Amino acid sequence: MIDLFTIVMTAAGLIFFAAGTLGLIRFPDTHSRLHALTKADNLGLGLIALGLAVQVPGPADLFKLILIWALAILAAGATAQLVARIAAPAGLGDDEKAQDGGSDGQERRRP
Amino acid sequence: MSSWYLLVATGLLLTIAGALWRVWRGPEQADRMMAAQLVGTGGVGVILLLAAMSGDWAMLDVALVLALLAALAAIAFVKSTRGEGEGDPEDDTPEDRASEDGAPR
Amino acid sequence: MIASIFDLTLCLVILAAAGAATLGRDAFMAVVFYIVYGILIAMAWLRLGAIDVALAEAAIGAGLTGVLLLAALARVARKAGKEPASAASVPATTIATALAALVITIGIAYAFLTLPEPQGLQGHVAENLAASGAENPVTAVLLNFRGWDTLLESIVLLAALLGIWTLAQDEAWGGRAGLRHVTRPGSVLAQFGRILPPIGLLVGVYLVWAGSKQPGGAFQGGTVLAAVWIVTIMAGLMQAPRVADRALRAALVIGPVIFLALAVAGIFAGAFLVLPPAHAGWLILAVEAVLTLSIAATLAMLVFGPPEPEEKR
Amino acid sequence: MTRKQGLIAAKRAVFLAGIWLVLTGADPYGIAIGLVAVVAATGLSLTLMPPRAGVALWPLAIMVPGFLWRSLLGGVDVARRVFNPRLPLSPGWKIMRTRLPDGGKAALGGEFSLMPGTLVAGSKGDRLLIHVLDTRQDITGDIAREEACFERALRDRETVPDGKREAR
Repeated sequence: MIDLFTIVMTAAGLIFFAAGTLGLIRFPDTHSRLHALTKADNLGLGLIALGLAVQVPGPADLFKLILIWALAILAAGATAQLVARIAAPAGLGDDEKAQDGGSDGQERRRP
Repeated sequence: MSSWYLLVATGLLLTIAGALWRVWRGPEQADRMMAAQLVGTGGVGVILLLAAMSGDWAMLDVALVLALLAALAAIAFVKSTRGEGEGDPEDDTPEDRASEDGAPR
Repeated sequence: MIASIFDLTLCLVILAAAGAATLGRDAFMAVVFYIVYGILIAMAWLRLGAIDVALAEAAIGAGLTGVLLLAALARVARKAGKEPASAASVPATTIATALAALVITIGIAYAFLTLPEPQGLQGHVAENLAASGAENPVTAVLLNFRGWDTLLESIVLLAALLGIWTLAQDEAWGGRAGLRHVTRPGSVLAQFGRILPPIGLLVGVYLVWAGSKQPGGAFQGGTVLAAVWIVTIMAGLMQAPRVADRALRAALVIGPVIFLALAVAGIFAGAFLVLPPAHAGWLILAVEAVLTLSIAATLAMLVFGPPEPEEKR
Repeated sequence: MTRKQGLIAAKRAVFLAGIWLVLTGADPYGIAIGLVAVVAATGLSLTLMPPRAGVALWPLAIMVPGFLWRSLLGGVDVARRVFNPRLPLSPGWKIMRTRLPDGGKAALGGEFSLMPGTLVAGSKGDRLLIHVLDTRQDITGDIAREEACFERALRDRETVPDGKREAR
């Protein structure tokens, strides 16, 4: 039963990794590819870690698995933004008006 | 179970091989760099599976180090694309720059 | 069966990454392939059961070397004013290189095939582990049975740093190592640099601590600590130290110096570099601690590079 | 150091001590060196991020299930597009204002980079630069909801003096 859970989760993780790679190959532009990579791969890693979490011998290794995934998420959240930024067109967002933003479109003050 | 772990790990290696194609192809430096990020994430996955397969959970430390340092190369890369390798990718206007002597030691 | 398929796939992917890193025309691409190669090699070491080496490869090969090479690439481009041109290939040079590579390959293949069946040293190490003062056989070998190698390695790192510092211009000497990094205080990079380093510091210390009884040790932990320091500087939160800074210089040499002093002291106990078995345990721990400090400082300074003239910063 | 700052420092020390226990598997032989390491790490954290503003933990904790669920949706969304032979994409940029402070902006950006269809490319002033896989997707509601969650977590930062720029 436990093994079945592991098999299902790791298989699902592999599918998302495959989706990430396929997106990296198929998507037409740099930013779309970055979408595929960031979301699919970290989900894939999370599912693999979840699948293995029921196999570890003790709670210490379970928490270590969580820590590994949390670090991967932190790194992904930061690098995705940084790489997306250097690949972004220059001058994007330079005009003061927000295009779609704000529920009311009004200037918001920082608290 | 260990056969299954290796099977999934082999699948992950194939997705890594796909990422290698994107490193080779580019065209942007950002494309190459993020494909390397994919290899890093996939590598963490493979190591987790190898740990489960061998039952030697000390291998998790290798995955931990890889996950911890995953962002290092990407940060060095984004820094090298702005200014003379010392700037911030979000730093577009001179007045955004930190003033005077910068950070405390 | 499936194990062979995995190993074969891994070998093929490693060969592809290595081939692309050497054959690619684009220097940036070669660096990225080299980073990828480091990650893959770490997996290969795990398959060979060498977790200590895998840890070192993950930290140095996949982590630090990538930063070092990217920084070097940016530096070359800055000095040359453009992307470094790949060297023009002269037929004679190419042929000579290929011939030399062929001769070396044949030599290695000959040596490998004619070697007697290796007995391995695991038996000897296991027999004497109790006397070494360490529970992790790799640490026992590195710091006791073959302390020579480790001592010389830490000195080699220092020599490499001196080599890099000789690249500094006269007017820059004594100044801060490398470029001055600035970031927008609220940027993603700065925020990341605030959150990761405390956790990385713990992981680095943990690896050194773990080294006495399980995979880990001064090199692995020192590399992680160096990486943590590099992140805080690249995030613009700290400045690199001046190369003339006394505290920095003390940190750089303390590991090799203490190790050497201990080795010399060993003469009185019997022979050079012999640790008295009764005290080997805590002596190894002490040497590990100071070596970690020196390795971390040296590796980080290697990445920062030589001091740059003031007006460039 | 005020009482409030001491509290923030103590919270961080507890968090880091927890990480140390996870790393060592709560090995009693690691306690002594762990104390030194945790003190050093807390000191480093306080240097890098002065204890000017506290972060309320429970609003962040109740965000975790939603975050996990939507990052699952994010992966599924990408997989759906990738495996579709017609490759349904119409990528574009959206610029959104946010009233979150710097740390909150970076965290919101990281979170939205893992959510379905959105990828944040950092910020300019108070504007988040968001790349979307499908320009017809309406993200205003999502942004406002997550923004409100982060605001609750960061609410007590007003109680501590905060310069316009980080005082350095």
